[in-house]
Amino acid sequence: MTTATSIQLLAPQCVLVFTAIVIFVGGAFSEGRGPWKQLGIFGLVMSGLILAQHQRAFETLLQHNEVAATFGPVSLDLLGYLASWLALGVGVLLVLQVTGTDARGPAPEVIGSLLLLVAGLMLAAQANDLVLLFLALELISIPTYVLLALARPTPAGREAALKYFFLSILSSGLTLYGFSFLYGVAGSTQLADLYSVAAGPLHAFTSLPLLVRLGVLLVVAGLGMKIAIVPLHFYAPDVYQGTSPAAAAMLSAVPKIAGVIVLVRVAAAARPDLGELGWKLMLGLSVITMTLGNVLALWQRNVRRLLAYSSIAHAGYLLIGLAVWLAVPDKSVAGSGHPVTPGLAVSGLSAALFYLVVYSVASLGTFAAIGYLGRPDRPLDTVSELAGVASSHPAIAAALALFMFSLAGLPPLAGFWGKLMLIIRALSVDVGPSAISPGVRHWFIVVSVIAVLNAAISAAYYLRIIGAMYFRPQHGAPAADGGLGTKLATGLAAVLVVGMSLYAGPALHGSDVAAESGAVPLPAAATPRARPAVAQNGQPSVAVPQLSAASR
Amino acid sequence: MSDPLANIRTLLVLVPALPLLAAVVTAVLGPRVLKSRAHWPVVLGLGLSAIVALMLLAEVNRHSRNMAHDSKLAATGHVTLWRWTGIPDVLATPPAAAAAMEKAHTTPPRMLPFDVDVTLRVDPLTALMLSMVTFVSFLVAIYAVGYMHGDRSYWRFFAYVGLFVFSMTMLVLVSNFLLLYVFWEAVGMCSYLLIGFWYQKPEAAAAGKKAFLVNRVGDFGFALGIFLIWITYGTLNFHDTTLSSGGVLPGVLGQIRLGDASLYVPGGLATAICLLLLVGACGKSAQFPLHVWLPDAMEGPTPVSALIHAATMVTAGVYMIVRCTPLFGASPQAQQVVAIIGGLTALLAAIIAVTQTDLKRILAYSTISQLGYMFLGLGTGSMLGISAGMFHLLTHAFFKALLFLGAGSVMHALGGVIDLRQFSGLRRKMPVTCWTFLIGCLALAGVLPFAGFWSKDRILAAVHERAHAVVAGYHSSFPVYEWLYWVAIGTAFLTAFYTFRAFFLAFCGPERVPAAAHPHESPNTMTLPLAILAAFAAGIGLTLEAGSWFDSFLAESPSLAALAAHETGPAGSHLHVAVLSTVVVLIGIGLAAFFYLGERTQIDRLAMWLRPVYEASHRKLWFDEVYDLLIVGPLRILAYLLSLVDRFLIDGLVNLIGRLPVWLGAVLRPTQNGLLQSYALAMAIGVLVLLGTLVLF
Amino acid sequence: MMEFSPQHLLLWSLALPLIGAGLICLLNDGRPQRARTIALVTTLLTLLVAGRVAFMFPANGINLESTGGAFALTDASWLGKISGLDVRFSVGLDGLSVWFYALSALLSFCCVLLSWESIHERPATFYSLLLMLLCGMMGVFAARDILLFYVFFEFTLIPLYFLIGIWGHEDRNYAATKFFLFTLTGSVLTFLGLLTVVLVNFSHTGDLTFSIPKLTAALGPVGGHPMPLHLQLWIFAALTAGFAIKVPLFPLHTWLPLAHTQAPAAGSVLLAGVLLKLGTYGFARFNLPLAPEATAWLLPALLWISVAGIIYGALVALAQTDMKRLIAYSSVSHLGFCMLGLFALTPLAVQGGMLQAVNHGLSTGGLFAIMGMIHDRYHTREISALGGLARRTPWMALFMVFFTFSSIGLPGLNGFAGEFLLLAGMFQRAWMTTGPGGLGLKVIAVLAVSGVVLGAWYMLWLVQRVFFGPLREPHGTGHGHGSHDELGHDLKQPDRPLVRDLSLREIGALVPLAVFIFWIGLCPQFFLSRMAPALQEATQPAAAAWQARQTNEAADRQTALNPRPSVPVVAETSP
Amino acid sequence: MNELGLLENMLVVGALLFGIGLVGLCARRNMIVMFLSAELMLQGVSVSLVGWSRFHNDWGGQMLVIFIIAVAACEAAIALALLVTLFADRGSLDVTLWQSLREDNLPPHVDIEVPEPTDEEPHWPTLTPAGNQPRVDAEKQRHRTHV
Repeated sequence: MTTATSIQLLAPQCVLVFTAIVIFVGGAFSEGRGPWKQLGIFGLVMSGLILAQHQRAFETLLQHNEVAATFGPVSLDLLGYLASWLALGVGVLLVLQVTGTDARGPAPEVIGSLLLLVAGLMLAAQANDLVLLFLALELISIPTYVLLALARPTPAGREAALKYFFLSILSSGLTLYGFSFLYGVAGSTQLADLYSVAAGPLHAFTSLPLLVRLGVLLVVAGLGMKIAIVPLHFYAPDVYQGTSPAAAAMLSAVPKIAGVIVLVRVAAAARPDLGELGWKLMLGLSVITMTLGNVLALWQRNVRRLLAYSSIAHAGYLLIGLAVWLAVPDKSVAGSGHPVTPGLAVSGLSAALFYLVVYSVASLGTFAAIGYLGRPDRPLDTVSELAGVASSHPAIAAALALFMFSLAGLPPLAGFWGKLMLIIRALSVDVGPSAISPGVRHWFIVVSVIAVLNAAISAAYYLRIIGAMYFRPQHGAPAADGGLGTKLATGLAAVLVVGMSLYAGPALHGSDVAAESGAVPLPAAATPRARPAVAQNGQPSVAVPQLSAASR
Repeated sequence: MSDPLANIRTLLVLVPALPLLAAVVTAVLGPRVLKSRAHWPVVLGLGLSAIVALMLLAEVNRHSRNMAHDSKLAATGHVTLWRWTGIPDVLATPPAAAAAMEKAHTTPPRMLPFDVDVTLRVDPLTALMLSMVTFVSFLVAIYAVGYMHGDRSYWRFFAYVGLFVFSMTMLVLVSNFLLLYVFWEAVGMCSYLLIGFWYQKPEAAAAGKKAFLVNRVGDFGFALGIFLIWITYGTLNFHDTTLSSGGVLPGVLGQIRLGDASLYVPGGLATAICLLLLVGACGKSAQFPLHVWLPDAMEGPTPVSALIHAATMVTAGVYMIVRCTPLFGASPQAQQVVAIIGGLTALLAAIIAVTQTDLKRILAYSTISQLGYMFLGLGTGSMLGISAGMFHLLTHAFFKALLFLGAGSVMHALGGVIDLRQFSGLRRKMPVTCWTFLIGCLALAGVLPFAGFWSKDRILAAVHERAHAVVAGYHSSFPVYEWLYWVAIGTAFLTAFYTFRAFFLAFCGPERVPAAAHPHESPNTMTLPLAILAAFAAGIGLTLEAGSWFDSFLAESPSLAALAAHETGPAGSHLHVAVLSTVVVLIGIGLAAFFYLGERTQIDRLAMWLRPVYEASHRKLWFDEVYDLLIVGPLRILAYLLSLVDRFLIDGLVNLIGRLPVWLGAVLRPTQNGLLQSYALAMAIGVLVLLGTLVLF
Repeated sequence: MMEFSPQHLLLWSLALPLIGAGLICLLNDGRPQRARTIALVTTLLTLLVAGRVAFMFPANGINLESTGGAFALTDASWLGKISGLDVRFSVGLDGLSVWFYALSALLSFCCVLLSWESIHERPATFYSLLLMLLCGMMGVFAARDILLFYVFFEFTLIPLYFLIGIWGHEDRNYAATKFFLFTLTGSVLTFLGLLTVVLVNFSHTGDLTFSIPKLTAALGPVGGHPMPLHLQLWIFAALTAGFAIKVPLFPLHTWLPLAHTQAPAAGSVLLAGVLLKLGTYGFARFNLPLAPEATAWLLPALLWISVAGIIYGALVALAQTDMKRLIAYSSVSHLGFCMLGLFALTPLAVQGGMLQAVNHGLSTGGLFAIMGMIHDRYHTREISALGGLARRTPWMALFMVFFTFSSIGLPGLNGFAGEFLLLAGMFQRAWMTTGPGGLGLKVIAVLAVSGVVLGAWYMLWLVQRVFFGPLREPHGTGHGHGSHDELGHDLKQPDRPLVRDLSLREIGALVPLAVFIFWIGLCPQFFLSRMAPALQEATQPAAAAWQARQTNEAADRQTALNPRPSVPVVAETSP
Repeated sequence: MNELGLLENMLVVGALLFGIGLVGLCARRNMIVMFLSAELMLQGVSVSLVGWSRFHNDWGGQMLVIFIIAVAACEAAIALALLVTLFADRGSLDVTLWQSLREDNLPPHVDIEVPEPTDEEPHWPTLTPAGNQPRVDAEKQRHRTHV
């Protein structure tokens, strides 16, 4: 496997980056608003086509019945592959619904940074190396700063950009610090090495597991800001309120997906050392996040601020899936001696991924609808402005109601299937056959009850939006000229949600397979690790320290 | 004749079918087609039904002797129309049922089914009641043609009457406690509709509601009784039925159980059952605790009062107790209570009737009093007493209907005025009504040749005999029946007094008429029934008493057969009772004449002298006020309080829980204060806390 | 293509409403005429199909053993087999659900007729929501798979939320939201209870099945291995949270009067007629068979709550000034009767209870229909504003008296059939239990029978107050829909157009209900025989558990009385 | 110094730098200083990374450091661009100006300005003027107050 193949693997990202560059440069020089949106879509489509080529690479891979293969820092596995498709989907929805700050349409830089974002997300999905992970995260963060700065020229927009910028730097600092510890333990930036070290026989008896836990914890903290978990959620309400609906849509989807995928990669690699900390941390965070998100959302009058809190709440539900995944011992962990039924071991992760997909689509749809109902220069702010929309724009109102009911988790919509998968997996940890110590710990039953009650609380504020639209008489028609793009995006998202509601089979299967490959740490890198050459002057450049040798 | 009872079965079904058919035809064709001729279907239907009933009476008379002894023959007398419910193995076989089954050589199964078939049976008791009900209804229907002439919803009245007669006939015919309860309430519903016939009159609507609710209270007791019977005897059917798993399930009043008195559960359970049945009977026959609805029921049109609240419905209670004689036989205490209730009601009603000024109210209280007499008769528990009660029921039906119809024709003549203070001396203007009314009064008071004397005398005799005979094994310390005998005599005096007071006030004295009215004799459609009823009121007592056919015929009905066989002793001479009662009645009439003929001054002085008693009696012993004070009032207040509890306490609690998340939100809101650096600080602290967890796990 | 096997008919009955709703949305031209005709045709067709299936149901459960007691069973995989989860679309009727299934079709047909002229704004949405609600209701009763049951159970919330919220009366927004959240909170807990049951079965038998018959068999005392008592109690509590709110059991009923007073006529008819039965159906379908020991353990408490509901509902109804609110509280009382019957666990009481649930649907459905008609004419629900309407609208008075008699349980009509059976069954239960518990049950039985009297009181008070007595109409209103009335001039207000009596359409809405009321009243056996086997199967375990508790308690009392060292009683181990 | 001691020192220095950066970010009100302290955190991480790399005798860590520096550069560019627009808008780099987006029932956070330690104006007792006034030169008078 030569570096050529790793470049070839990154082809879709390259196409996106190249299109972004063309848009940036073209935009800089041409005065009028060029066909940047169409170009953006074209770039995404091309990248999709190339990604489809990878399908063949999989066939070859699957003949040797390997789940995944790594080529240097880049890996080729189902989680990465499906996550890339998700990234492209999200990208299309975002590019469609982004509107400029005035009638002339979106600035080229906004489209360009969106493309870069998507490229960063795809990179994060396929990265297998700490460096590349860091690069991918930054490739997502930096265009986000540009996007937020350009989204709304008002003081509020700038304040939002400012807040996101500083808190994002803080979080990437934390992530990096976590990476440094992981690197310290693994001895190499490859995740596979981290896993082989962590899973090593003697490893458990040294002080290194503490370091691994510290590293993972810092990574969780860093990524927490992206997924909007409680202690790091503070930016979300203010930034969502400040920016335009399209930017808020991007914030609610892309960083969340990236954060979850990177977290899965790192956690899979560092899993043997995590022990109880892993799922207890996740459970604790999920309970606090859910409750705070739902409870504060009840107070909000601004629509986007309300949706921010709802995104925090949904992050809480996600964590339950991850907690279940970390709680149920992986079958490959030697010595756990617990027969684990095939489906359930990895099912927590699949439930979380499926929930993530359903949430992203519904959230993007919601923001597209709100974008459509407002004017480019003055987006729709308070819930009461939604009054009477059902009579003036029945289609959009119906779509918005659909998204609200799906987010609230009401059957028969997709949100319900997401919550069902989460809850049934969570309960199966305590009640099902794989119950580790049945009857002793009822953590997951308690959390399920809290999650279910939170769903009921969330229904309250989703109902407020639906109530405003359908029950209140209309005063002052909302100037719904968000443009064709937002309407298309809403329609597309609605179709996706209805599709997943009526026949959730394929989506569920996809998330299952992705979870299958994501849970297993990637195989060791094919290429030999870069080794510093022995210093010419005959002295071993560095006496290999006694500690790490012992641990090898 | 291959099947001796074949035509009994056809007649039996025909009796209720005709009024039902008439009612349906009137209801469907009434408003548009028949309009003023809407009475024809019902009158015809009732007439035919009366004839069929009489034919049925004749048939039963012919076969009753051998039906009583040959159970298989009696069984063929049943007609099963359809199966109401049939739920298999519902109740574990109770001991009483098991014992009866052994007697009938069938092995008792572990679980009994709950089978209820709509079965009609006929025996002398039923035949008697049928003929009385249908005949009186027929006469009242004819009378109503005149009385209700020109009413806006003429057809509706006749439809209701048809429905009522159907329900009453079915009540008497059915052979199952549950169906008895069904038609018990159906009759109550018809009385509700008929009392509230002029629904625009608020008093009528309220009276209808009151009647139904008081009946419902009675039915509450009746239902409890039925459940208890079902639990103890395993079945609700009167007659014996065959189980699906083979073998015979002996009915509560079936041949098997009647044959051997020991099969009836004695003791506390029997008393409980009988007392509950008594509550039902009191509700329906307006006895002491539940009698308040009958006087108000006079708001309905007078034919209704005559038909329902004199002759037929109110006697349902008496019929039920007679039907359940074996049950009552098992608990002497219950029979004693029946007697006491009867005696007490008779006395109280008579006292109230004395001072009433409204003619219909007087007749209503008189009905309650006479029903009290019947209950008293049944309470003696002897065959003599029971047949006396039934005999009184029969005669009472005729003369009370006569009196009510008489009052009706007075109202008809005077344009709806019935208050005795506003008119008098109608004898010249309404001779027929006057004389028929007089005959009715004589019968009611119990003067010698008239019907009332014979039946009331029988009851007094039965009570007298019961007072002196010591029933084996049961001797109550307090001479109850002694006291009841003297109460009965006192009531007879009062009855005579208020009857003739009403007659003298209405028909004698100077002719005085309310302003707008111009009195005239009622049309012959009204006077004809009066005349017929008068003839019956005069003659029936004598005819039945002479041939003593009545006792023997009644004794052949299964429920009473055992009792009759048991008491074969010669009927003691009751001459002294007859003499005493006649003397008392004559004194009553004399006093009434003294006070109310000629100028009526002495009565005012007497009223002044007995002021408290007069006030009590005039105010109907304050029953309504007491009930409002003790029951209706508190319940309304409780209802209001509960509605407040519901709106504030429970709803408040629910809203409180609803607001919990919002309060939690309010607590957490200040964390989001907008300053970038406080966020950074909070994140830093959050991360430190997370690191803290490292130490724990 | 149209096949007439029960399976196809059942599927068609579920699909028709959705097709109808789709058609209405497509052909929507803003005017009510087209929408309501499509709705009428759809509901009529659904009623015919549903009726056909219901009446094909074999009496006494003959030859239903093969399909696990389900009739017209269709079992297809829905979400495919994903990581061990086998969610199936299995739909079929059994004794418990066949009459509720038919009842919802019947009431929906009446509702369309009811709201023919009273719906003016957005008629297309109204009728399509009504049809979606119909599909949801029928789906709940036909579901044989727990998840499908729960999906339909919640799916009925959305249309009703909009029905109350958009076409309701003055305080509709609050009422709709309270109704939605109150019921949702309860039902999410039920969701948890149901999933726990599935997983416990999974841990025992290893196959993750959601099908109801399999689960009841696996967790039932006979054959399967029942759950330990403490787990059963937890599951009973979770399931009761949702179902108790739906049946408004006593303390959780405060949403019902509010929802009823604010809902439009069609909404409150369906809400009272069918949606309250979801709770009763849920108890009979899940609580009793799956947690028999827990039911036995909680029996006295449940009976006390039911009887409290009866008396409390009746009394509070007495103090109401708003007609619909009064009937709502009467529903609380009636459902108290049904639950009393269900929890008495004797065969008679259980069949009486479920029959009474069907009866309540018919009689209260009729009553709310009439309330709707009064509201169409006088735009008020205040009892004090109305009086002597029989003078103005005799036909409406006739139907009102008829439905009142049916609801207070007048013999000969359906109310009596159900009530008598369930009270007899309760009596049997009370008199069969010896020991201290018996006295409590006896008191409950007597109180329940007294509920019948209270029931008659407030209903007759309402009828007398509104329909009889002198004519009194709210001033200024009383304008009928017809421009002129052929009944002749109006006495007091010659210039005001007269209020019209029931039109043929309105009578057509009420007559089917009356027909069934008579049928159940005169021959309940036809209906009971269909319900009997399934009910017996559902309640038998709980009854046996109660019997076992009784014998144990009796034994304990025995040993407590004479504690001589008797032969150690070998505690029979549960299988 | 053996390898382990060297590593520990490097990690301690890195941690210290990280801590200082974090405190700086949270404490200083000037936005540019905040950005600088954020960069300081990244430097802290770089130091510890180099330590580990040296310890493991592996290039990976240092490779990561180089990427960190590159990324830090991009962030600096964007940070300054953003700060320029913010300064143009509000005329000051104080971060407390930017707190309009918050929960709507909370008052804005106002820093309590520590008052400058001004020595209050000396005032001498003024006698009622008697006799002829001293000739006062305005210029000198003005100068005197500033002493």
